[in-house]
Amino acid sequence: MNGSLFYLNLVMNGLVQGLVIGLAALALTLVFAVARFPNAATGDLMTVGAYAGIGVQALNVRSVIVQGAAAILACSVLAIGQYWFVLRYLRGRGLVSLLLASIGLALATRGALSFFVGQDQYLFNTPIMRPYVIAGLRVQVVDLWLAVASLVCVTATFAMLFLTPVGRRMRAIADNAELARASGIRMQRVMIPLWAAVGAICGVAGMILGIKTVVLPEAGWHILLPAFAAMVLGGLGNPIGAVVAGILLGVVQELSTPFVGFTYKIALSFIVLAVILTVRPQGLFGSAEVVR
Amino acid sequence: MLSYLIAILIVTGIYALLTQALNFHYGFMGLINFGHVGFFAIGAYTSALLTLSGHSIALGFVAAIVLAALSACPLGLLALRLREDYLAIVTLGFAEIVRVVIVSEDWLTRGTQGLANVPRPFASLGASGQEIAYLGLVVACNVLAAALIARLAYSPFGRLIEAIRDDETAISTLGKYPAGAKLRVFMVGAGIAGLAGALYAHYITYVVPDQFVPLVTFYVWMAMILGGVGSLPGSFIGAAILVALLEGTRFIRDLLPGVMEIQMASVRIFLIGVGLVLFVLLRPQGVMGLRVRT
Amino acid sequence: MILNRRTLLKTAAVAGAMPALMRTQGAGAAEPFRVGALNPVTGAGSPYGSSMQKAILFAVKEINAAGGAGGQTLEVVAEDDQTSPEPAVLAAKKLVEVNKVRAVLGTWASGVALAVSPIFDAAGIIHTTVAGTSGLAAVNKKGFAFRFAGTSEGIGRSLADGALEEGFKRASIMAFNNASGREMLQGAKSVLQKAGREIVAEVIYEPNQPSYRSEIQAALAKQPEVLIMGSFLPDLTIILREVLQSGADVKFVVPAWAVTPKSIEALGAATDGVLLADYESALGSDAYASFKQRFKTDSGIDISGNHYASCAYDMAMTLALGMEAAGAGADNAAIVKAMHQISGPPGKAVSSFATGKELIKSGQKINYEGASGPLDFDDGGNAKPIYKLMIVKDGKINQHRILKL
Amino acid sequence: MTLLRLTNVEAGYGDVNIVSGIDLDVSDDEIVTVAGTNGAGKSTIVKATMGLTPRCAGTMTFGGVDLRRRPAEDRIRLGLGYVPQIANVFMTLTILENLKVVECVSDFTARCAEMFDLFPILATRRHAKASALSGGERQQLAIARALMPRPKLIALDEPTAALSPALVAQVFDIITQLPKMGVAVLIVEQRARQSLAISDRGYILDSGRIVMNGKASDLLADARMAELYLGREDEPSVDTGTP
Repeated sequence: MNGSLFYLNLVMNGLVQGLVIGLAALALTLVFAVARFPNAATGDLMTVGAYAGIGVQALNVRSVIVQGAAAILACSVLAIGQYWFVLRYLRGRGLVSLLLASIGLALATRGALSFFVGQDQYLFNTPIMRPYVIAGLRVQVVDLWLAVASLVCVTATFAMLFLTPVGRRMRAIADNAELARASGIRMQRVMIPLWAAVGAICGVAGMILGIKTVVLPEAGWHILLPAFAAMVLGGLGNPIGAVVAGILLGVVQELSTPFVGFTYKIALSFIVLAVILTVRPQGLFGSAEVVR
Repeated sequence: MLSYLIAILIVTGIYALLTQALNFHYGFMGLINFGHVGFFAIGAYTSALLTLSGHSIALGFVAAIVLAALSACPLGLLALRLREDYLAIVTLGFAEIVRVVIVSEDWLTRGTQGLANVPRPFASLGASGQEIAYLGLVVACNVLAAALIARLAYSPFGRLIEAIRDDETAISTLGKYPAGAKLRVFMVGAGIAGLAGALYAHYITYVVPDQFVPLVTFYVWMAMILGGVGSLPGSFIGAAILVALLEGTRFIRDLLPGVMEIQMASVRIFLIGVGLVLFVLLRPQGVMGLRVRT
Repeated sequence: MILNRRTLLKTAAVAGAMPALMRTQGAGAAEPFRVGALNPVTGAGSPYGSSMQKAILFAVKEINAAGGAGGQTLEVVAEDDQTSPEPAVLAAKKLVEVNKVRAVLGTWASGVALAVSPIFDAAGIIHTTVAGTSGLAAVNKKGFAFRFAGTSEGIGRSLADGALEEGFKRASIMAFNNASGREMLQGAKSVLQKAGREIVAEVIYEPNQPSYRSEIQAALAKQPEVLIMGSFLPDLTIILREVLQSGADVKFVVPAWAVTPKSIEALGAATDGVLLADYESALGSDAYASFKQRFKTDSGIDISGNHYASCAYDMAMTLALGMEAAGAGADNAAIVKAMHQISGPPGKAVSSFATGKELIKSGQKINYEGASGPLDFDDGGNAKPIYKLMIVKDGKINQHRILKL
Repeated sequence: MTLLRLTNVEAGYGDVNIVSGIDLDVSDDEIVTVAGTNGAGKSTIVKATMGLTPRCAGTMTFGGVDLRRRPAEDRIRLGLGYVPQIANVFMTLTILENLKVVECVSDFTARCAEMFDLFPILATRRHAKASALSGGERQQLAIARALMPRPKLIALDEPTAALSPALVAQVFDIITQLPKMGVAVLIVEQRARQSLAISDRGYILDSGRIVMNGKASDLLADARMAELYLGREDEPSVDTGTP
């Protein structure tokens, strides 16, 4: 493999990694925009999605679409439940209360899940397909599908945010929660669709993670830290920023591996984050306005 | 039984020290530090490495405090510029960077192999004497840290901190320097966490990067919330409740024939999560907390 | 009491916090021999830990059904070490101090084994582990520790030996970044270097990645014929899939614990030709087949691919046979000595506790051949490392050849 | 007829009361000014009326309905409109979206057209982000947004803060139009002199309490009042933007 092709393939790897991180960051940033806290339960929500897909597979339903639908459904129901029974009561209590409550929800979710599914790994029985080789660049079929799924997810999120009345309300709350209330926007009527959407994204992200890796109770938790980094880098609460930053971090991380090795690449997203925040405290795509 | 109790008390004491430090950061200053385990790890590794290369344990402890405090400096400088939500995640990242450096630099830290046989002090006192003496050391460290924090909190410096927390802009216009104060609080708290790390390394006698994961930070936050934000006695009570929660489930399981440890492990995680949620919901001021500050 | 005992046997979990109560209830019968099961139920070892714990409980059930060992029944106090030293140390202290166990079975991670070993050593408690770290020898001062698996370094050497036997010339090594993975890499490297083979790449990878493509790309950059993997189950599953999907033409030699029938089934025909290195008699032996079948019937768990479950079963069996051979009321030193005797030659090969007990009663020497291998501990308490190579063919794991390491 | 009535209201944040003992009412078709120095608690009165302060005690009725049983987001349904002092539009939404996002607007298209008639500058830039507007344009958008659901009363929190003198006149001009449209107005202003000049009645607030009230013309004529609270006529008022 010649030099430039080697790096091109690394970029490709980074794109795929970044898509997974970016989707998780999208779910994080949606919550952050509207409810103003980093939702640590996002990772475990993804795990639940992956297990829902596995559950459908166990019923001998081979269709990834059906599995994905089950994942979306399970995650949405769970996310709405978490909002309705816990997070709803914490409105206005500040970042730390909400962050801690979401950590609690994450642990409770994982505990309940692993109680029933155990600690053994599960696998999606997706057929192994050979890659397309385009000018030496290996493009894997499964990654193409994953990219399509991610793209659909991102597009649907944006369509919801920018084309629907509920999305407009979400953006209004994200922009100025007090004014939104004074404009008569009822929190509940926005929050339920919001958490449903967050659940749906987590469902898709969980399925993608599950198909690419293996399904274990801690799988989603491990994606949380890089997703946090992407969310911050993208400018908190900025959906486009989150996805772009996720992909960017993925690419930078993989491109760095010939120079820093495979261990430091994990820390790289945070190092990039620290460096960029030193220069731009509001993140790459964050606006300079100071909230609070 | 006694030795087990002492072991529990020692671990509680180490968590109490961490909780005090975090309480100093957050309860007194409002600094959202989600990278506590990073300082803890730096303290643990510093002391372990120094003593393993033949230096005295006392030197190891001092170096642990100093290095952990110094490591807080760049982070503190960055923290001054950032909004609290950014800070939470930047500190989370800091701890992860610390862990990865420890994993990677195996010429120094032996990486994932970990450092075994970290010396225990008081070896001459025999097995049980050693444990009791160690507990004494942990208690002494806690008392010293509490005294230091109380002294700082009730000094003019402490009142400045309170004022900063309540109104940052007002203080800057008064001509004091909240930046310097913030940095000092950050470093003192980090130093105390470093001390906790040293105590931990010399007690468990084995350190490995896997011990220094974000979950530890979350545990300390839990202990602080449980005990009460801003309350020094609360730090001890919170740490005690946390360890009781972590260890107590072992005994609950022993009393429940038919429940396997395999399920209990899940139940334990579940209970910790639910406990955290309930506390945030129902008693945000903690057991000892006076003021609601979340 | 009988009813009570039966319930206990059924669950094999005993109220350890109430040993005094148990004693009064058990008045008249001999006091049970308490054993700790300290396994990685959660954390990195979780794919193996829960089955290990269940295997220990299952073994104890069999032992007690055969009337116990050395005149005593066995009681298990199960704990989760969370694959982390701190909870492990606290659990170890509890087992020793509160539950008064005399043996602790089944630590897995090297870090955990190294952290708890000094506690057990000081208290004179028998400790059986599968941790592969070479550091164990230093903390095994009394000689009460047994290792029921090969050292990680030894597994690494067997992997490389497998690659050599198959005639591969150019190899890359990939290993999980933990103590075990690194020692496997060192072991493999030493064998390849000694044989003068080219190692075209060494890649140490971090766990819990959403993808290992760049790691794989680095390992495959100089077109090796074979990838030697110092891996565990989840990461190897992901890597296998990614390599197969990339269409790269490369063979694999992997530790047998990192592959399960389920993972082979999920990955499909592309796994054909993957080579697995394992203990000589672990798979295919009668002991293994019998244990696998009985355990499946009893607990519904398929231990294929979880070599450590077999090890855990053997730990309880070896301990019990040792107790039986040492006789009633023997102290731990005598039991340890007997454990060495009953697990190695000379003696009549046995694979079940009941048979072994009968033979010991009739005064014969026995040699326990375990579900995990022949055992045959050396003086340091390490199981004898004899390895063999297996190959995946048509979705099945088949015997291939014995490695003469 | 009295539309809004506050009786013995106290409100604040945490343990601190910003205002207390407030008695205030606004009738149909009336412009009422609450004036006072910076930090007197003017904004808090408006926020309490809108249900946006963390703590609030006392009696508040609007059109005979007890306001305190209604959460902030429901008060718009009673006919209460609100223009905050700062951050009074959704900056990241377009002008059209700012109007669209308001709840309980019957016949959006017609109402929107009316607003664009009233504020022609907004019509030309309807697809621009609100952040692209100038201060004066933004104030117009804020008022238009508050008017969308045909409120019976709108409360304006310092509508002319940080505006140039020319724009101040323009905004006051718009405000004087409102009673003709059937909208009562409650203005909180630091530019008390100008604000009182277009008002029917006024309240003077000092350190969280009402110290004076009466007809706007009487207040303006009161010499003591002028010296203490209204400032010299030619003095430009300075506003730091804090409540």
